[in-house]
Amino acid sequence: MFSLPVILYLSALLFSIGIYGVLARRNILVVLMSLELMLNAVNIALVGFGRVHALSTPSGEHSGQIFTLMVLAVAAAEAAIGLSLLLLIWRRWKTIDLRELCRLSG
Amino acid sequence: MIPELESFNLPILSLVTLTPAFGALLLALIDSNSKALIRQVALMVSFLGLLFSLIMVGNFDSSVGVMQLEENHSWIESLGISYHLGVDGFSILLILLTSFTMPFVFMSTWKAVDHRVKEFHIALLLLQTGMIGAFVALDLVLFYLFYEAMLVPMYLIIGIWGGKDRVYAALKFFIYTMVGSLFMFLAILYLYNHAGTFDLTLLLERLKTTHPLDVIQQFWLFLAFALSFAIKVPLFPLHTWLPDAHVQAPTAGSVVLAGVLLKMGTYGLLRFAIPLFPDAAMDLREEFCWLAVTGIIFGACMALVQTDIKKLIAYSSVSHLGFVVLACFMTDVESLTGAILQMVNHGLSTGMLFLMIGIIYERRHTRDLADYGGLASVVPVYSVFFIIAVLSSIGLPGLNGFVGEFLILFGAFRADPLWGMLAATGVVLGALYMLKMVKAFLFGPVVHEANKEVKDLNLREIIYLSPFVVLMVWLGLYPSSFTNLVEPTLSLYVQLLQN
Amino acid sequence: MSGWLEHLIFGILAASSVASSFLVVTRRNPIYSALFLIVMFGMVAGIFMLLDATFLGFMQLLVYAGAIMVLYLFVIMLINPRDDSLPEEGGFTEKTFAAGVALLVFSLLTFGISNSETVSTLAEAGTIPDLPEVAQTHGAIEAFGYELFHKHLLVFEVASILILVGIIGAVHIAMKTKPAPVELGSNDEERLVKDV
Amino acid sequence: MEPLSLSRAEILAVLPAGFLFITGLIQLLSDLGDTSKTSRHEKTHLAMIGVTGALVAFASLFVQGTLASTGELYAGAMTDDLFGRLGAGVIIVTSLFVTLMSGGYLSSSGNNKAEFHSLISFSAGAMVLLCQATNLVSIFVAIETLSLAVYVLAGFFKENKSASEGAFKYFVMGAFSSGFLLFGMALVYGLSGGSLSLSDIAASGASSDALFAVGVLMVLIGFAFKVGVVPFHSWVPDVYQGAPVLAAGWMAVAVKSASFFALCRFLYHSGGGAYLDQILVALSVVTMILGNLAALNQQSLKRMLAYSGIAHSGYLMIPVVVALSGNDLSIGASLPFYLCAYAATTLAAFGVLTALSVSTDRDNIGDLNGLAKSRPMLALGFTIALISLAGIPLTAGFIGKLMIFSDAIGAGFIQIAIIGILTSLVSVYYYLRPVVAMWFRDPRSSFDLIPAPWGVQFTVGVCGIATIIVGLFPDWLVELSRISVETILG
Amino acid sequence: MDSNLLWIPLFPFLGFLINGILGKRMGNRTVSIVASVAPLLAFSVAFGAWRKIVSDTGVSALHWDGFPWIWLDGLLEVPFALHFDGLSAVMCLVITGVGSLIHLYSIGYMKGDPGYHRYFAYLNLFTTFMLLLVLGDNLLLLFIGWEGVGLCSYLLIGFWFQDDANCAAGKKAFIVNRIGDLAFLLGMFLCLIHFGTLDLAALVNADNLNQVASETFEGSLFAGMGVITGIALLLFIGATGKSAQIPLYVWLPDAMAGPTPVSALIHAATMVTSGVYLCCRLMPLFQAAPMALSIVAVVGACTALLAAIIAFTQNDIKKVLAYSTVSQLGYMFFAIGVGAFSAAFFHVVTHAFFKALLFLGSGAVIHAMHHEQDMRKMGGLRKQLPFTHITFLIGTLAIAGVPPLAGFFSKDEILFAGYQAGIMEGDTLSSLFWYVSVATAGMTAFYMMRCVAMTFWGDSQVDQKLEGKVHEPGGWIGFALFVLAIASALGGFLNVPEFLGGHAILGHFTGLHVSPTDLTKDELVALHAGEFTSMLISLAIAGAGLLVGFLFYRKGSGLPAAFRNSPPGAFLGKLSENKFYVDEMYAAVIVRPFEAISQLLHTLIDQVLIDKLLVNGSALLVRGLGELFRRMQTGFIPGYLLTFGCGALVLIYILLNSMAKAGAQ
Repeated sequence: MFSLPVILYLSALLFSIGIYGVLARRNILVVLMSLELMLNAVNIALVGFGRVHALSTPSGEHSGQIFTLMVLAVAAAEAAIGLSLLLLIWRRWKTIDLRELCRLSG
Repeated sequence: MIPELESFNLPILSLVTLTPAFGALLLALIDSNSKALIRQVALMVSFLGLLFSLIMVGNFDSSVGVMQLEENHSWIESLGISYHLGVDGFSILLILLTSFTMPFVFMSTWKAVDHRVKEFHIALLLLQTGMIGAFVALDLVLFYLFYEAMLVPMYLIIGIWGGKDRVYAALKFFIYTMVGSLFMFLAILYLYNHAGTFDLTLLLERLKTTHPLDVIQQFWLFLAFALSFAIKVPLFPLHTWLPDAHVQAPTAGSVVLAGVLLKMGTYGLLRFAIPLFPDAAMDLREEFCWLAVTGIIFGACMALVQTDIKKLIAYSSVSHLGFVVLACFMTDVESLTGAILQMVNHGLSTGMLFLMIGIIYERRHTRDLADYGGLASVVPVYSVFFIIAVLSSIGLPGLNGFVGEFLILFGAFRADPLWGMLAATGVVLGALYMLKMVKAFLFGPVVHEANKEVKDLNLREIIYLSPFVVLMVWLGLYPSSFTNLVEPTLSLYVQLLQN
Repeated sequence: MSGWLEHLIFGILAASSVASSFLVVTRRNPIYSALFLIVMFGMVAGIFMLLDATFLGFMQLLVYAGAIMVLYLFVIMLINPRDDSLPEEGGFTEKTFAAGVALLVFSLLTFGISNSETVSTLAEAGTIPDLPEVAQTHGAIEAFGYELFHKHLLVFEVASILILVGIIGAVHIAMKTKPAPVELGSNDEERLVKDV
Repeated sequence: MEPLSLSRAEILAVLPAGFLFITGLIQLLSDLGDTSKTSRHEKTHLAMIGVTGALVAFASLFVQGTLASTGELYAGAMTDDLFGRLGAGVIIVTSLFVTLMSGGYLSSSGNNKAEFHSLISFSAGAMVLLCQATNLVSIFVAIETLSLAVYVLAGFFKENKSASEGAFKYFVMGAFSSGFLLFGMALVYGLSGGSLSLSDIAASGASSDALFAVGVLMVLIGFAFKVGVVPFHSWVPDVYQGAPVLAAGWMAVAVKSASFFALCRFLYHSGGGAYLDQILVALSVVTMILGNLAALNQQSLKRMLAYSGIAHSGYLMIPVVVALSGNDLSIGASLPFYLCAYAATTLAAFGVLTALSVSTDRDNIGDLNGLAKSRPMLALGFTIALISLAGIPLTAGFIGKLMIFSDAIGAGFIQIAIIGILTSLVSVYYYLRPVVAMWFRDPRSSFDLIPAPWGVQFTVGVCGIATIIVGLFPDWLVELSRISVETILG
Repeated sequence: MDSNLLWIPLFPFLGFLINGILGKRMGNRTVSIVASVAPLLAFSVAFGAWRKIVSDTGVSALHWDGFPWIWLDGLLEVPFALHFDGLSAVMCLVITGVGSLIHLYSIGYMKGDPGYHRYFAYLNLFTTFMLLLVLGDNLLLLFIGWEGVGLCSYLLIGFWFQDDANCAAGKKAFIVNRIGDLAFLLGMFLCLIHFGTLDLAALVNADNLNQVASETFEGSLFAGMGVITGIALLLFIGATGKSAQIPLYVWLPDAMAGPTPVSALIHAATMVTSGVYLCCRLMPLFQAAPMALSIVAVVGACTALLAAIIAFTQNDIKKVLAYSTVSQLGYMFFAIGVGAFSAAFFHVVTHAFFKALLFLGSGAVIHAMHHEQDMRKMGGLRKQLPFTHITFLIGTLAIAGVPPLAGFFSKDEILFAGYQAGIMEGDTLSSLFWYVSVATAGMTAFYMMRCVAMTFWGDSQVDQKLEGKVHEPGGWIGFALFVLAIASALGGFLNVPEFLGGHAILGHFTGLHVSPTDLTKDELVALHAGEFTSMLISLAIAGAGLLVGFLFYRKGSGLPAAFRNSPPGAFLGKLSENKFYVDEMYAAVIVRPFEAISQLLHTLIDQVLIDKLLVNGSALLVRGLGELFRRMQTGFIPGYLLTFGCGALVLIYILLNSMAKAGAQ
């Protein structure tokens, strides 16, 4: 059970759940969380792969983990920007409904 | 009397081509408020262009048919594009026609164009460079470049200084022309990838020897080239942009359009489409000839029912250029000579007609035939010139139009009597619609009050119209001085086709 | 640490992460979503540790659960959407569509994973192989740091810029200014004139 | 444990990006103490710093001296080759012009803040790195850095409702696509023997693995989103329209260039493109068609340029696919060339939009009416830009199209060339609409034209002239592109 | 090589240039001097040339090599060269002679017209072209003149262009002529293809003709037809246009809209006979095409009859003369058709004299009547216009064929030729047409008598207002009438047939006369007997015509009315009065349908189908698609995301699919 394919399936499943969340939800907050979900899913795959390749990897045994660390950093920065944009939207539009942001079209 | 070029090593073709462009640059530096100066400079530049092209003719050896006065420099080496110019029998008369027309076009706009004078003259000069460049270019990309470069100034001329629906007409003109030329562009690129060069002379040789094209390739490539040129001509049924463009264009635009620009199509057929893909051209000959014949008759029928003078003449162009296309697909020297003469003739007669309509439009601001009538008694001198132009247009023997039409009809008749006969009906129809127009325009009682006050030609107008008349008579009575320049090249060309 | 216990722990972690992430995307109230997300992050951290990424597991907890989720919660508090002001969620069709896409993505990925020769080669052992003695420091902070600064120095430095950009951006955007008196960018309502 | 040491080449290679980052920092710091809100024109120093920094960065591109690739630096995180330097050059020059324009532009809208300048500088640095990056992590981090900066730039005028909407759209979709990009990278990493470096990935011979191909495809999707390839294009028009003009220009030119450079390197190096040519052809065709057609009926200039940018991404996909499938190394040279030409042209176009936006917040085509009368030089510059975009001769755009279509035909993709030609015909129509408005129509709108800031005028002028010059004498640039492509392919 | 020949057309051309360019400033007097001197000078040069070929025994023709015109070495060589032989000499003299008289006449006639100088410029130009027509040494040069005279005719018919009807008439003339010219052109092409030249001498060269004679057309339509027949027919169609034969005669009556001297010169004496000239010029070619000749005869005879019938009921004096001209031209073609080229040409000359006289006479009447042309408003004018009356009467008698006036000889010769071809040789068809021509001769006498009677005799119907103002024109008008009257009276003696003791000078001089050689004495006697019979018949019929005409239209005769009241008379009268509705038929069958079809094509094919549907339609389609794509950009983020997701899905699917396929293989 605890093997690479399973880890990958798990990662894919979490990724898909994240996609579902992004696509299905109207609440911007939840959409942002779903995006975090997607990133986390990838992290699992990365760490899993890194673990499998720990001895053979030419880029260093921790390459997968370091990649993950960078994803963490990106996720943090992204969350900061995303949430500040959310605040901005809230101030300007008084809504957190994704669907109401549709003035620009055509 | 003519300076020997060898001793000067003068790049005469570049001079002929680029003089107007430099003139345009010069104009750009002049203050746009000094209109008179702008007009004078433009006129001088165009006369300079005429002078250069006369020198070019003087140095042209009419005893051989090969490319002459060639200039060949590599330009964009990495893409295999060269600056290759040359002149032979196909192009020399057309270059001359262009250089000849432009000064008088400039003279004609003296009064007609009064806003944005500077831009107007710059556009015209650039247009001149584009046209001559297209006639002298021997590199396919260079040709395409000039071919397209003409489009922009013409587009601006129609769009800015045109009539009421100018935007629609200009856009239609532009897009329509682009349709064809883009396909030609693809074909050019295909040829390059096939034979490894853009140079026409090299291409002709390689396609014959080392890099032959198969039937299907030839077919599609020819169609791509021919489509582009057929639109430019314009060949029925691709002609509908022309009436709109003509009607909306200002006088100078119409003159250049009818006088020179349309010839680009037939010139392209003769210079590129047919010699590059002779087999495909011969395979499709019947179809194109039928289209040309249809165009002759259809154009004439359309001209018959027009009430707008410019539209009428535009349709007459469709009809007249049908003759040229018909001749382009013949393989004998007679019809090809006719084709080239007819290009020049059409340039002169239709150019002059448009000039004259411009003159009357300046005075009356209408082009509707119903607004005229009886002008002959008000403006007799004008009427005389107008009738001469009309007569030239309907091919009265003794004037220029006849010589070309005769040669073309003869060639077509020899190739297939039915084509000859049908095309010849175009001559009758030509008389029909032209005289109908003359009757409604010049004759009859003066119905409208406004027409009674119309002023006759002034000296300037007479001066710029007279050279046209002189050339019409010259070409009509002594065409040998022109056909001599053309014939050797055509003989070579015919040999090439027949092999 | 191998054998059945590993499998069991992984199974529990995996199942609860899936469950909590499913709850994240389905809860109507974002507060619950956020809480379940924290749970999910914890589970993922556990998986990391199971995979010998000890340091990373702690980082996961610190950064995600500690920093990011706090940020989320702050924002939720700030906005404080009451139940009735929460956006109305999409109907069945929308959800079905989204679920369809997600499912299809999942099945395609699953198909790819199960058909991948490389994956099957890597998984031949049936489980994650143990690390040999020499690599016992794997995942430890020292080795991790050494590699980070020797092999991924550039990336590390760029990441600092990334964070800086994030800070500048967040500050600029979130900083409160007086709303402009005139509403800019109203051009899209003014498509009155048709040209050409 | 051996100590950390950097080679000379490593230091030289990172100089351009480094200077840009430092520039951004200096701009930030220089503005720290300045709290005055009234002074509109006092902050010219920001732009000056930016320009200086960009110039220094540009100069540092040449210190390497050799045209050959230096091989991998920073343990394979980046390389310093002509291809990367060409991309860096485009980006730095673009940043130079954007900075030049931004001073006056921002002052006129009362938003002249250091953040804008420094975000431009930071993102430029990230883009330069992106062009040079040769491993997955550095690509990822660079791309995310520039994305985050651009998200903020897109919503920089936060008082503006549209801007916030655009920025948020961009952000959500960007993050979504980042997920795909990242997942793809994870797969590529995992399936190529645990290597992050592109060259190792290529050497691992994993390209026949289906999942690996899926990984490459997902990375491609991530890039496709950045450059606005259909069907990942939806954000482009909305974001361009909402964003400040300069930010839109920055996205249109720099982000696209950097992404294409990186995409090329990724596809060529990772060897993952083997099964992608069909997909790339499909993407290219769909993009050309939809981009051009949707641009037809736009009223907003920004939207029109956005769709035109989408269409151009479609054209740019042609050399990508051609180079992937062809064996001829010279093929594919059209990509850097086209990007350079596109950059000059688009900068000129956005420069004109900037000049307009100084006077009005409207950007309808009708607002250009009579511009040729009131601002002939501006109109001329815009016209040149538009006809270059349309691919009409004597402009850089023409040579670019010539190279692209010639390459396509040479590689046997005649159908794609025909579709490209047809769609560029369509494009002529909408490119001419502003020309019509500027030259053929009489001024109608009532707003007063404020003279454009000199930086904008300068940019429009230089880019317009460059467009023509490159159109007339493209030889050097063609050669440069060819050599640069050979450095990554060879 | 005789470059003097060039001066023949050049003098009038100079006159044209001077009058055309400077005329307005020179004053009418100078204009008239220049205009009249030009043809007179041409006449004198032509006369000199004529003297040369008459006196110098070795020289039968003069030639001016000119310069290359349409000249492609070895392929198509058409020089601009003039040729002066007997035929052209006579034509030249007639043109310049009669032309000069008409110029002089016009001085009086056109006095005070605002377009005075224009008129004379046109007239000079016409003379130029007409001379070029007869002097040209090849068909193409002839064609210049051919179309040139058409142009002048067009300009002169529409001379008073303020009136729409005049312009319409001019236009009609030009167009109808163009139709004929089309055939002419095609004929030339055939010549070029089969003879390789357009040189007139080469075309009638016996060797060449023999060579071409065997060639026939290929293809379905005219398969088997001889090439020469084709050429002859096409050229003849050209001639029907210019010389107003069925079916292209309709323009000539309308052409009377021009000033009367123009009608005299162009539409009676010279231009309209150029078709006959062409046939005479190419006599051997036509002779080599008997089938063509019989068609010529049929057309000629029919035209003669038809025009004569129409002339019966015309009330406009010029229209009567116009139909008479058509009829006489028909005669000439009839003569050609039966092979009597000499007779035809002779009739050309005499007809030039008396028809010019008649027109000028009618012009004098019209001038005196202040441009009243309706004969019903005349009558009894012999008192006021005695001189005109006398000259007109001479013309009438001449055309009716009263000996020894000019018409008698020429007409008699034609009738005899018909008689010979029909009755004497027993050819039914030819006999039939001979009867027709004889009947026409009688009708000619009749309607001319009617014309004289209505105009000059009987009671005056002149408008009261004009009463007393009508007076004899003097000066140049009188002079021209006088000279032409003498010519009409004596012109016949140019070609007195041999059996009357003459020598057929004209026929021999022009080389058209076919003298019956190697005839036995008996045959000669029979021939002369036949000729005598024919002459008697023609005399009788002319006398009868005159007599009946006199009876009908003498003072107080009720016969016309009685005739018109009888049913057949009413029917025929109406038919004749309406010119057999030919114009209406043409309008209904050709002109109007053509215009309607053009209009239809314009709206339906050109505007709707091609322009709207195909051109703008495709543009609209593209824009519609663009609009669709634009609308797809809804602005909803979930929509965008969904697009993104679906796009990714599809791509991944395609990839996996293609890889699975590749793997399976």
